[in-house]
Amino acid sequence: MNDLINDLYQEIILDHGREPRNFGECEPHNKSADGHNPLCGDNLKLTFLLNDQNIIEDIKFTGEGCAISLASASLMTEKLKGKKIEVAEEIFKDFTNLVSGSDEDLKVLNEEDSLYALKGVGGFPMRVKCATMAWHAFNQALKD
Amino acid sequence: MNDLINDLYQEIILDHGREPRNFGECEPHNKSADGHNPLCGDNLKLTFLLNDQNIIEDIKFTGEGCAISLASASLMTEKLKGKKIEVAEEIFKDFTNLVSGSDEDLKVLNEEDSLYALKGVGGFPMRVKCATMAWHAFNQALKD
Amino acid sequence: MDHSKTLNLNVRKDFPILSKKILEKKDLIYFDTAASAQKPNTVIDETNDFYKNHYSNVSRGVHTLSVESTFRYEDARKKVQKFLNARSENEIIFTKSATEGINLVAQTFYDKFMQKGDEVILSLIEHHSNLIPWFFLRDKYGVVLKFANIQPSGEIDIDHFNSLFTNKTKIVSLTHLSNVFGTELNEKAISICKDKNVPILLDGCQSAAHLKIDVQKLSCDFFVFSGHKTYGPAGIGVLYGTENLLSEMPPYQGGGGMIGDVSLEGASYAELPAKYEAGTPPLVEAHGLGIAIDYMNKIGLDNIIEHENEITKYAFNKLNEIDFIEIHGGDNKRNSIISFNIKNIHSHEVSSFLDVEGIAIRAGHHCCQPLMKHLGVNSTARLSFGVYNSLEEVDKFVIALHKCKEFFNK
Amino acid sequence: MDHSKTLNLNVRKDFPILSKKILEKKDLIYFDTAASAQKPNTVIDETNDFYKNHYSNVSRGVHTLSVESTFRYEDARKKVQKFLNARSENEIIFTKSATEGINLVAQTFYDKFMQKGDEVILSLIEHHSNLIPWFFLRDKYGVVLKFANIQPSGEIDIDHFNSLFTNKTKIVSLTHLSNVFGTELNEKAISICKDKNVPILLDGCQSAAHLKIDVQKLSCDFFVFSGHKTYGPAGIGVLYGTENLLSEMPPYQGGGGMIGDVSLEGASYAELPAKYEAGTPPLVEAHGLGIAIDYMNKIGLDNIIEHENEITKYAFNKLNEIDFIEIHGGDNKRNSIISFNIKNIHSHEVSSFLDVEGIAIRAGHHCCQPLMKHLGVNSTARLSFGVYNSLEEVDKFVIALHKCKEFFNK
Ligand SMILES: Cc1ncc(COP(=O)(O)O)c(C=O)c1O
Ligand SMILES: Cc1ncc(COP(=O)(O)O)c(C=O)c1O
Repeated sequence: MNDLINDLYQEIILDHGREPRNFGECEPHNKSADGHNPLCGDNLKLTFLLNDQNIIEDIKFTGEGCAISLASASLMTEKLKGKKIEVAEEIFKDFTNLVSGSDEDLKVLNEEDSLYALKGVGGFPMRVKCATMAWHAFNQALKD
Repeated sequence: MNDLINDLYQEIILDHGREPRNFGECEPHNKSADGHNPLCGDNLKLTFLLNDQNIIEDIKFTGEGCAISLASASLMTEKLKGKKIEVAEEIFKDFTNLVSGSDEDLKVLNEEDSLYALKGVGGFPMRVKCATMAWHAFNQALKD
Repeated sequence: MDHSKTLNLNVRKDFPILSKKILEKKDLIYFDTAASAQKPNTVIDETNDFYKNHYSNVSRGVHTLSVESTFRYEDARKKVQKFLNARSENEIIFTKSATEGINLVAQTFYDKFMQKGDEVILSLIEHHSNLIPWFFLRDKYGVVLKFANIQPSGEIDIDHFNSLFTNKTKIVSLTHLSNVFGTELNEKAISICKDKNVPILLDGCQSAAHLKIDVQKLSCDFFVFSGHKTYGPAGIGVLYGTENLLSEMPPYQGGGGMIGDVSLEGASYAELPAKYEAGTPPLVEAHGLGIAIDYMNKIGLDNIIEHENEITKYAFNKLNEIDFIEIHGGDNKRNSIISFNIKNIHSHEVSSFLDVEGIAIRAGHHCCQPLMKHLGVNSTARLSFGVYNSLEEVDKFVIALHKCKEFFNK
Repeated sequence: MDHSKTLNLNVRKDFPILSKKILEKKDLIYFDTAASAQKPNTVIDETNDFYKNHYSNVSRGVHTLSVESTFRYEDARKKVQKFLNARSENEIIFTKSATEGINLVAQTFYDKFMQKGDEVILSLIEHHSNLIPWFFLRDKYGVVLKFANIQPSGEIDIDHFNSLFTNKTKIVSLTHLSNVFGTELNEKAISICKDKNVPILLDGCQSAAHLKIDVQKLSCDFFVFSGHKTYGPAGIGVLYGTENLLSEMPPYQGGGGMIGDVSLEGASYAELPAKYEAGTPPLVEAHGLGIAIDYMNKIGLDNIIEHENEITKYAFNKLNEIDFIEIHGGDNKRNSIISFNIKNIHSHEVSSFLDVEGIAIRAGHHCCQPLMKHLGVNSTARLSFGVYNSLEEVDKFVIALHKCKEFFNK
C-alpha cells in the first residue's frame, strides 16, 4: 500500500475515526462553537467546560465528517481535557504547524503525542481543513 | 507613402473630409436620424425629404467626425439625392459589402462611382464603422 | 477486466496534462470533468499564440493589434452562436462564468419584470449557483421562491413542478443536466413553461459539452454555461438570452464598452451584445472557448456523446454490481456523471485513496447542499467523464475501489 | 535623433509580441499600454504550464490537481497582497476586471451603508467604469452624484472637491492616475476624505503598474485594478478593500464557493475573501497575474517607474516643441501617458497613419466622454508607455507624426 496513504491513515486515526472518543454534548458547558467545512459540508459542534482556574474540565463534540476530521476532533478532546487554557493554545499552534507539514518549531507537542498521528495530513494539503476543523471551533469558542 | 494609406485616403476622401458637401440641416425634412460611433464619440445628424414618389428630394447632414466618416456622409448625400428609396437601399447594401472588402457581388455600384473611393477602408477593419455611420443613420431613418 | 469492446475515440494525446504522472509514478485518470474539463493542445496553443502575436484590447483602438484581437473575440461569439444555434450573435453575452450569467439574469430580469411577491420556480437539485442569486431576490425584494421536488430517480417531479405555477410565477430556472445525478431535464418541464408563457433559464453547465444544444429547439429563454467545463479556458462563460428579453432588460454592470453616449447627467447604452459586457472582457479566454468549440466540432459532438454514453453505461453497470457501493439516483440514463458512496466510508477517504492511485474524482456536496440534505448524506463521491476517458480507466478505477474498501475495513 | 541618453532597462526581448512585424514589414512600436499591456514570456509560459501540468478546479476537490490549482490560485492572492501591501489576504478579492470591482463596491456599499438622497463624490476625469456603476445608484435608488471640477492642468480642483462634501456624503471614488492626462491624484483629496471620515475608492487601473502602490500608506478604503494592464492575462482584476468594510458589506454575486451552509430556506456565506468570489474564478488568470507581479518585482518597480518617467518626459518635451501638436493638460508630471491632438487632423487619421508605420497608439474618447466634452474635443490621440518602450521608439514616432501632418496637409 502507498506510503502517503499509510501515513495519513495510521491505525490510531482509523480507530478514532470509527469510534470517536468524547462524542456527545458536555453538560454543563460554558463554551461552545460550531465547526464547518464548506468544501464538503462536514460539520461539528464542540462544547466544553472551563473552570475558574481556566482549566478545561470536560470537552466533547458531535457532528459528521470524514475519518480525518472525526479522529482529529476525538484526539483533540482527549488531549485538551484537563489542560490549562494557555497550554491548550500552545498545542493549537503546534498542531496547526504540524498538519501543514512543518514539525520543526514545535513548542509543546512531540513525537510521543497521539496528535502526531495527524502529521500525514501534510501530504494531502486539501485535507488540512478536515484536520483543523475541530481546532478552529475550539479557537472560535475561546474568542466568543 | 504606404499603399494602404494611399488607398484609404484617396484625394476625393481628403477633399470631402475637409469640405463636406450637403453639410447642414435639410428644411423642410420628413426623415431624420442620428448616427453615433461609441468607439470614438463621432456622431452626425442626418435629415432628408422624401417626396410622395418616394424620391429623396434633398438630404443633408451635420456632425463631427474623422475624414472617413465625414467624407462618407458627404459622398452618400451626393449619391442619394434624387434617388428612389428602393435604389437607395440597394446602394446601401452594395456599399456595406464594398467597405467590408468584398466588391464581387455588387448590384448597382461600380468602379466609376465616387463611393468606390471608400473601398480602401477594407484594409482598416476598425474604420469600417466610420465609413458606415452615415449609412446606418440613413437606414435607421427609413425604419423610424 | 472485461472491456469486451474498445471505443472508437482515442484523443488522450490531444490533452497534454493526461501524460502527467501523479505523485511521480501513476498515470493520471481524470474523472473530474464535471468540476472542470482538461484542455486540448489547440486551446492551449492558441492562447499562447494570441498573447505572442495578436494581443491588445478589443473594440477600442483602430490599430492592427486591436483589429486582430477584436476579430478573434467577435469570431468566438459567432462560434458560440452556432454551437448553441442561437438566432443571432446579439443573443450571446460573454460572462466570466455560468454563475455570473445566472446572477445577471436574476438581477436584471427582476429589475424589468418583477416586484415583491412575484414567484420564481427552482428545484431541489439546483447547484448553489442557481440558488443563491435567487435567494438574493428573496432577501432583498421579497420575491417568493418555490422548489420542485424530485423523484427517487433524481428527476424533477413534473406534477409537483406543474402545481407550483400561479399567476405570479415570473420565471423558472432549472439545471439542464444534474451535476450530481447526470440526468437530463425532462422536456416536459420546458413545455409546461411555454404553455404557461413563463420564461425559463436552463443552467447548461453540465450539458453544454455532453448533450447537443439547440436553444431554438429547446425553446429556452436563457441558457448559461462555463467555458472551463467545455474544454475551454478558465475565466469565460456564456449567457444566451433571446434578443427580445435581453433588449428589454436593463444592463447589469456599468463601465467602458457598454455605453452609447455619456455625460455627467446620464448615459445611453450600447446595442446588444455590448450592453451586457462592461469593462475589458476576457478576450483571450473567449477566443480559447471558440477554439474548444472547434475542437469538439472536429471530433464531432455526436461521437463525443456516444463515447461518453458508452463509458457511463459501462461504469454504471460495474458499480451497480458491487454490493458495498450505493449509487445515487435511479436506473434512468446518465450523461457522463455518476454519484455514489462506499457504505461507511466517507467520500473524502475514497478520493484521497484514489488520488494516490492517480485517479481524480470529486468528493463533497458538489455545491448542492439542499440535495445532499434531501438524500440524507453530507457528501458523495462523483465520477464524471470527458471525451478523453476510456473503459480501461474505468476498470482500473473499479480495482482501486475494491482496494480502498479493503484498506478501510482492515 | 538626439536620444543623448540611453536607458538602463532593455527588456524588449522578454515580450514575444514585440518581435511581430506589422503589415509584414514594420517593427511594432506599442504605445497603447494604458489600454492593455503586453505580456512577458513568463506569464505566457506559466499559463501554458498551468494547463499542461496542474489544471483543475480550485477549492473543491481533494485530489492532487485540485491541490496544485488551489495553491497556485491562493499563492497569487498572497503576491497581490504584498504588491499592494494590504494587511491580509482577506482584503484581496479576485474579480474579472477593475470594472467589475467598482460595480461590486458601488452595489454592496450602497446595500449596507446608503439610502436615497445620500451622496457620492466623483470627478470630471473619471473613466466610464468609474461613472456608470454610480449612475446606476442614481437611477435605481435616488443617490445624488457630485462631480469635482478639474483645473486646466487636468488635476482635480481641490477646493471645489472639498466644497462638495455634506453630511450626506457616503463615499468618494476617484481615479488614482488619469488615463487621459497621466497625472496622479493629489494626495490632499485622500486626506480630505480621511478628515471627513468618508471612505474612498481609488481606481488604480493606470497606477498599479506605473506607481508604487501601498494601500496602507495611501490610506484608501478600496483600490481596484485590472490584470491585463499590469502585464498579466486578460480576464482577471483585483479589488482591495479593508477587512472592516468588506466584512460588513453583503456579498455581490451568489453561487458556488461563496457559501457557508445552504438549505432551501437560506444560506450563510463564506468568510473573506471567498464571500465575494462566487463561481469558478479565473484561476489560471489569477496565477498569471501573480507571475506578472513576480516579473515586475524582478525588474524592480522603481526601475520601471524611472524608465517610464524618462520616456514620458522625453516624449513630452519632443511633442511640446512641435507647433502643430496640442498636448492636453498642463506641464505637471505625467506618468506614462500623454494625450494630444494634431491640429485639424482627427485622431483616427493619426492612428491609422501611424499603424501602417508599425506604431500602435490609441485614438478615441478613452472612455472619458464627460472629460472630452469638457475639453471641447470628441477624441484625442494617446501615447502610453510600458516597461518595454525606448527613447528610440519615441524618435521614430515623432518622425512619423511629421510625415502624418505632411500627408494630410498635402
Ligand atoms: C482609469 C481607468 N479606469 C477603469 C478602466 C477599466 O478597466 P477594465 O476595462 O480593465 O475593467 C480603465 C481601462 O480602460 C481605466 O483606464
Ligand atoms: C449544474 C451547475 N451549475 C452551475 C455551476 C457553476 O459553474 P461556474 O462555477 O463555472 O460558474 C456548475 C459547476 O460547478 C454546475 O455543475
